[in-house]
Amino acid sequence: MTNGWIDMKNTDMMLIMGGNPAENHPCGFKWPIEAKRARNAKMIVVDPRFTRTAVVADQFLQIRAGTDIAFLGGLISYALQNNRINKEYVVNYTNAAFVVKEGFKLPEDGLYSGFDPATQVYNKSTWNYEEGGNLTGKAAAGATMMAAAMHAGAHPAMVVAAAATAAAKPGAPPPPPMLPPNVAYDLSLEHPRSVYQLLKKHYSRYTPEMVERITGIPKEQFLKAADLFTSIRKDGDTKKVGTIIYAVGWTQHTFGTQIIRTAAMLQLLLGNVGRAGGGVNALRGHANIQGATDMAGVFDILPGYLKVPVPNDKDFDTYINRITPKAAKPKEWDSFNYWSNTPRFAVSLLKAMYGDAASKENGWAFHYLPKVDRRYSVTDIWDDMYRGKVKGIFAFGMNGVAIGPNSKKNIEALKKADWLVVCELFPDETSSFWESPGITAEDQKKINTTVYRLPGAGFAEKDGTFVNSARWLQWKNAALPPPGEAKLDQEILARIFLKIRELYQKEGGKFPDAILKAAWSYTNPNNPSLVEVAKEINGKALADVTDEKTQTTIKAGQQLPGFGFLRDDGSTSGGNWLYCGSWPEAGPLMQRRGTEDPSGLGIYPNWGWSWPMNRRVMYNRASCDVSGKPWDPSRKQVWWNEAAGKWVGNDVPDFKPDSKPQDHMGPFIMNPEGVGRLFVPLGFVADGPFPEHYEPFESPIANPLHPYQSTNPVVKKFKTAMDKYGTPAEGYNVVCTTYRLTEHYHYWTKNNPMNVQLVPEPFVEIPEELAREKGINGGDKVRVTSARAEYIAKAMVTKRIRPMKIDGKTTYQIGIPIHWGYRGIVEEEGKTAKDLANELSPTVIDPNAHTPEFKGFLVKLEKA
Amino acid sequence: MEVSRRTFFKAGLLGGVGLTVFGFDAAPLLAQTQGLKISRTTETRSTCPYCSVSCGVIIHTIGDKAKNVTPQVVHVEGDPDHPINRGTLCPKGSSLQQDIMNERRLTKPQVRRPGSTKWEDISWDQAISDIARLVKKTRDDTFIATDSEGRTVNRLESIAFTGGCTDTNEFNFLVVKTMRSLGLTYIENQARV
Amino acid sequence: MTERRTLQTEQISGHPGPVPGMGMQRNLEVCKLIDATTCIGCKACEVACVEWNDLPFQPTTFDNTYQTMPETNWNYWNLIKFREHQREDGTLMWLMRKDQCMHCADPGCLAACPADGAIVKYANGIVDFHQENCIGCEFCVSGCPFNIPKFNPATKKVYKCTLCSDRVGQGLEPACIKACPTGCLHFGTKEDMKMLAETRAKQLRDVSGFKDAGVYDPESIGGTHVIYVLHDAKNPELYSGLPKDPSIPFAYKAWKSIFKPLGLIGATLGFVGVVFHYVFEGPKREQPEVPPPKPEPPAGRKEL
Amino acid sequence: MNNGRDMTRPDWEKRIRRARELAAQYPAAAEVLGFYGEIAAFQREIFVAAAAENLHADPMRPLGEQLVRPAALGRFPALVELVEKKGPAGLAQAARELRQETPDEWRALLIKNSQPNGSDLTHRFFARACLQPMAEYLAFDSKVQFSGYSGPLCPVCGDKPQLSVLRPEGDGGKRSLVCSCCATEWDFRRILCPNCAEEDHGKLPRFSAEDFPHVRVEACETCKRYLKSVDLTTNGLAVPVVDEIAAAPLDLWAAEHGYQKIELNLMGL
Repeated sequence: MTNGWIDMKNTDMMLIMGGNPAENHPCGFKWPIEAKRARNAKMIVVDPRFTRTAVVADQFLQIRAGTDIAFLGGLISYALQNNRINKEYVVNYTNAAFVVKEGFKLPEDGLYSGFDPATQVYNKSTWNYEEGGNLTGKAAAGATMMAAAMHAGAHPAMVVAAAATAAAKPGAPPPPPMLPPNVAYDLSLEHPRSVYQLLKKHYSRYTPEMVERITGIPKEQFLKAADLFTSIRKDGDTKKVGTIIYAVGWTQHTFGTQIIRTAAMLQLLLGNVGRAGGGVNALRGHANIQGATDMAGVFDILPGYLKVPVPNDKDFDTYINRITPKAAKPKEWDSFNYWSNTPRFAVSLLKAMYGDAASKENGWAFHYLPKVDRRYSVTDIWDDMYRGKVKGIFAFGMNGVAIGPNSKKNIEALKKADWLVVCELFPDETSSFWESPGITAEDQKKINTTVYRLPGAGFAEKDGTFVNSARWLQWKNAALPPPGEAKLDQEILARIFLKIRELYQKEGGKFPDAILKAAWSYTNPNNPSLVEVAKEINGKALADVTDEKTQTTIKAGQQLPGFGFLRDDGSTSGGNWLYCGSWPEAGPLMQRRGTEDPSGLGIYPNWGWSWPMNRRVMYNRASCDVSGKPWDPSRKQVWWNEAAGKWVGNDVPDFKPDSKPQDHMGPFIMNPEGVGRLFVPLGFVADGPFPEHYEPFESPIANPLHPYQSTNPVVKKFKTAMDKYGTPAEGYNVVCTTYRLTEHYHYWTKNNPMNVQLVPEPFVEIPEELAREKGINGGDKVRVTSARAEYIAKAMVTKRIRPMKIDGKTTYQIGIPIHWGYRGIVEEEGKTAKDLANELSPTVIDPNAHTPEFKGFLVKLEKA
Repeated sequence: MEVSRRTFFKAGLLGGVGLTVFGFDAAPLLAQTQGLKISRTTETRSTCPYCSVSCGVIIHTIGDKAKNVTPQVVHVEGDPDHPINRGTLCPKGSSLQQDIMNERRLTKPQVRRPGSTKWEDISWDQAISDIARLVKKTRDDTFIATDSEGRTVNRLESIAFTGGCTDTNEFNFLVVKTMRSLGLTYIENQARV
Repeated sequence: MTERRTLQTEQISGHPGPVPGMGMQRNLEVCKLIDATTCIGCKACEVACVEWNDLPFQPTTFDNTYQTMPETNWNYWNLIKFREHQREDGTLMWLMRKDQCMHCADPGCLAACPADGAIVKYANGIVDFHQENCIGCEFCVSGCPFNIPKFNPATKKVYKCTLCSDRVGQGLEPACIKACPTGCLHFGTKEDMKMLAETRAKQLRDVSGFKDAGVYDPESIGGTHVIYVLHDAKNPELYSGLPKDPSIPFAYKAWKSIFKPLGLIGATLGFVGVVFHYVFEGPKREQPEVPPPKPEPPAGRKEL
Repeated sequence: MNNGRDMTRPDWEKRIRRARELAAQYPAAAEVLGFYGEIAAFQREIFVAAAAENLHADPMRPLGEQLVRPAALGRFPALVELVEKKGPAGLAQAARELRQETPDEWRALLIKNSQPNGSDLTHRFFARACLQPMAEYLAFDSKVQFSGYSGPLCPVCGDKPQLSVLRPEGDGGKRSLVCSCCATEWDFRRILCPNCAEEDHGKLPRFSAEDFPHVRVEACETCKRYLKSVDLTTNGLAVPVVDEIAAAPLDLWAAEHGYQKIELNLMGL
């Protein structure tokens, strides 16, 4: 979230879409309800089903799963055409005024400029800004051409690129194009290639009629919702504020990242980002997946969202030059470009990982890190295991078989693996894959996978930090030891690692360096104290470090007070720059439990600690107008204090504290432009600078915008015999979506009698009309079939999902809660079919976030 | 009832000033005191492991650590101080005690051998030695130091690590440290999906 | 249960003589307010009820609904009922109503009950079953306009929500109230809850466009001590069959009238009960503990 | 939402009544509770007089310095007489001695003991019995805003807490502390020692006994101090200051186990 749970009480308008917080976050949902009760805030809920959240909505719209971009694009178009935007915000805090490179083409046919059909990737060189400074008032086409031509010869980015190419050895690919340092811009927003004009043109195709054809939302309903949501900017009002709240209903698509971008763009246009009661707020579904992402539990980043090294990074300097952005902005504006500090973050990380073995001489042990130049996402793991490439897998709390997608493929993959090590609390589907339904004793004898099932520790038994969706780090204490012989996860991991290290020490082996040199100076190496690890993550000074401006010195050995003290010369170490400041010398801030909220805005600055540097609302400079005054004086986040010459506030300013408003530094300090990106240049997203509606990979219709490029052109499907995809022509014509229930938690509470009592059995939610058509009554057993598998459960016949007219065709949607499998209380009593919902879901993933499309795939439905 | 002089003295000294100095009749109170069955409860601040709201909970355990008694969870209370949940819990949070004290919990390391049709108990030492040996063999068989273009890649694509949603930050850092050092590229987490 | 004795009894089922203590003291009536318009059906209240009352696990079966079971049960006293409703304008509502004993001012169960002391109504409005006196005739089941009392074939007794009379007797709010994460449940005096409910209903009418929003507190049975805020108070039946004008079967009314005068005679005998603590913050009254069957002098300590 | 505990007008009747009820329920504490009831009735008079005289505190000066006023001092002889008649032997003896003293000496006694840590425990009793209701009235009257305050000392008069209270908040019990001088109640978070700010849950044991289901000893292993808490989520009928006295055996148990109370209650327990 850019904002936080309690902050939702400050809003005037909520769009809840792709998430069902009443169902999945009941205690957090008290804050949207508080906004309704105390501020008369409005709530719009858009979902394929009438959900528990919809129950308290002011307006509910039923949408076809996977058509969110069409809906949000329609909202953008509505806001632009009806002047329901915050113009001052848009001009100054977004790249709306920036001029885009000649040759950039919008996807009228479904493709942006630069697509190579052979490789199915884009050449993104035209997805860039024009070089050239202030073009305001020179909007005539001729002038534009002139300006472009004038600068073409002396394009600094090209000069840099050319130099780099010359230096590189022959055969190496040319370095990627860079952002121009002096961006061309037109503050009148009239330049035909200004981001604003392109945006307007792009989304002008998303008419209410088109929205209706694609999403199934009747035009009148759409217009009512569009009017309501944008009403906060009616008649030039800049005081009111609206929030957008979403969850995996947006991420689990083959264009999930782009849905979220569309929402962010809408919020930028309305000027809602950075403000109390505003923002783009990912609910997230689990206790510490925010933390797991921050800490790089995923293949494509290192802790603190540093980019992973690629094979072309022949040494540390090459790597760091590649990943450190240079400011790219109008010359007259300022940009903090916080990522320019990347070298400090990266060197400190390597010092934390390898200690003394990381030195300037060996490029900070850069080559100890594996180089990553392709996708290694979770779906790829199972694919590569199925293909025999992945031989062994650790599953520490992730039930990969149940999570899918295409669970049967994952089971088949595990049969081919040499070994599987599961650390879990309860018997789970993954460790029991070899005894899953349909596998006989004879079959089991042919499965040669060795499976270790290790009893781990539950939440109450371990200390350490969780990060909630509001970026709050909260330390928790262990209340009791794990039961029986169960052990703490870190002890299990440490002992395995140290045993491996011992084997390499004794016997040698392939590239043992990193294994032998990994810093492991914990007091109890076999069971590292998480206190020590947390301090290691925060970082400490290895030599005395002095901040030039404040003349504060952190002595060697002391904990660092914040990431401003991280150095790129090896004098500091720190496992994650984002968490630097969470455990300074004074003690652990994430253990704080201060209950004060002086501003009344729900900031609670002394409760836990939120990254970055305890800022509770990100980009909060944008909560003020250009002169530094809050848009709404009654909801003041931060403001410019002229007398003190700095930014002050109820929250920690997410900004360069002494940057005067006149300097015009952009509030979006993590972008080299300093402003929010309505247009994403270069390759920061794989599928286009503006989000475009593409159909889900399995879709009942051809894309009404461009039937010949129906789905996302850069999605790659998997190609084993088990990766099957259905089409309407084959009879798969029902749209299926998956989700969770408030009474259950993932594949976990099926072990708790209370939760089992509340919802005992798997079911499928089916529209009444479809049920009638198929002769299905509520409670009947139904068979749901996708191209991958069959799923049997009881029918819940409901009015809450209605047939929809999609592009003129009646289309049905059904829904399946995911909570059951083949291990659990009712499963083991033989009361369910022991199917996994994710046996149905397809192996196809988002090109940016690599999240599978669990929502909106095609199935057939019949009475079983 | 006989009240020991020692008890009386100490009580007078430290807590029961009113008894001695003010002159109340101490005998009945001391008698009741001696009959008290005192239980010691520890309250531990924790965070609900389910969704991402991070409701604060206070776990009440009884059992005296000093006396080497394994604590038992007697109550899980919504943390009234927590600014987000303010003491409330959802139906999952309300039944957390069942999650902690659950007879279905795994309590012993087990192994299922190739071709076997059953789980066997195994000692921790044995399990860890076996796993380390498997990792080393797989790694040594498949480690890639340089790719086909001769670039240093130092990677291991044949072993994957998948982490869960209640793994702590600190554990996750240890995962990064150990698994990247082994060369793993397949490091993934519930966070992906 | 000793806690129950701290509540003053007002009516006793099948009781041949006067009701001890009746009328000696004006007790404040308690009330549970359920705002059905902010309920999200999360069932935290169901869990709290089961846990507080230590109700045994009940295996359930899927029944084409999100509802835990079709009706409340002898071991499941608090049930959120889910009902899908399509309005005339085509929009859908998913109506969630927390179902439990309504604690009627004029309780049909009590009127119907022939067993002395099996059902009592306390002066604060709580209607409570005393299973030790229950003869298992199930007349109460047919006397209830809300289908609440449920028979346990094993014990041959009838059970239902007690409004946590044990907790209320200890000055606490019912277990379900404290469990609600969205704050749609409130507990207090009938007067306060009525006011709160009306304020909310007005907000729904004025701001949220529910022109028929209102409070459910049916007069036909003298009101209830569980009241609802409904989006559509004109059609309570929409909320899983909440009766518009609930009534007690005539036969039971007639029966009851025989005993009524006796009850009034009882008013002259002295008995002082307890007002639960929740309303202590308001008017204060004297309240020594008195077990209902054993009369004691009124102690005469009515201060203020 | 307001974090500060709203000051409700002190309810002396409730305290007196509760003392009587608890005396019946806990015979061991009957003598102490009986005497407390007498003192509370006396205190009510001072509170009522302060209200009738429309007294106010000067917000710029410490409250503790403003307590010795005629409404209290004038009733000191009545207190002495009451204690002499109804008090336990030790206090009664002290009362007899005090009766011989002059009003100036009484004033001096009150002033000396109106500050924390007055040395003579018996004199301190007399001072607190006489000045507490004045402090309570002035604190109530001052309407000091302490919303959001969560420190260990009283936000109104700066004195130490004497007991803690758990009040319902959602499913849990929110803790507040009650001032030993002016009875102001303010929020104080759980699992935190009000004496030494220890936060390690392992060092903050809570001791309870079946005899007192709603009262427990909240101890700190670090500073060896404790307070008793009255849990209104377990018993909503409890009147914290009175129930705390009734659970005196827990104080004796705590004393025997080496814990010292942060501040004794009026009855010296």
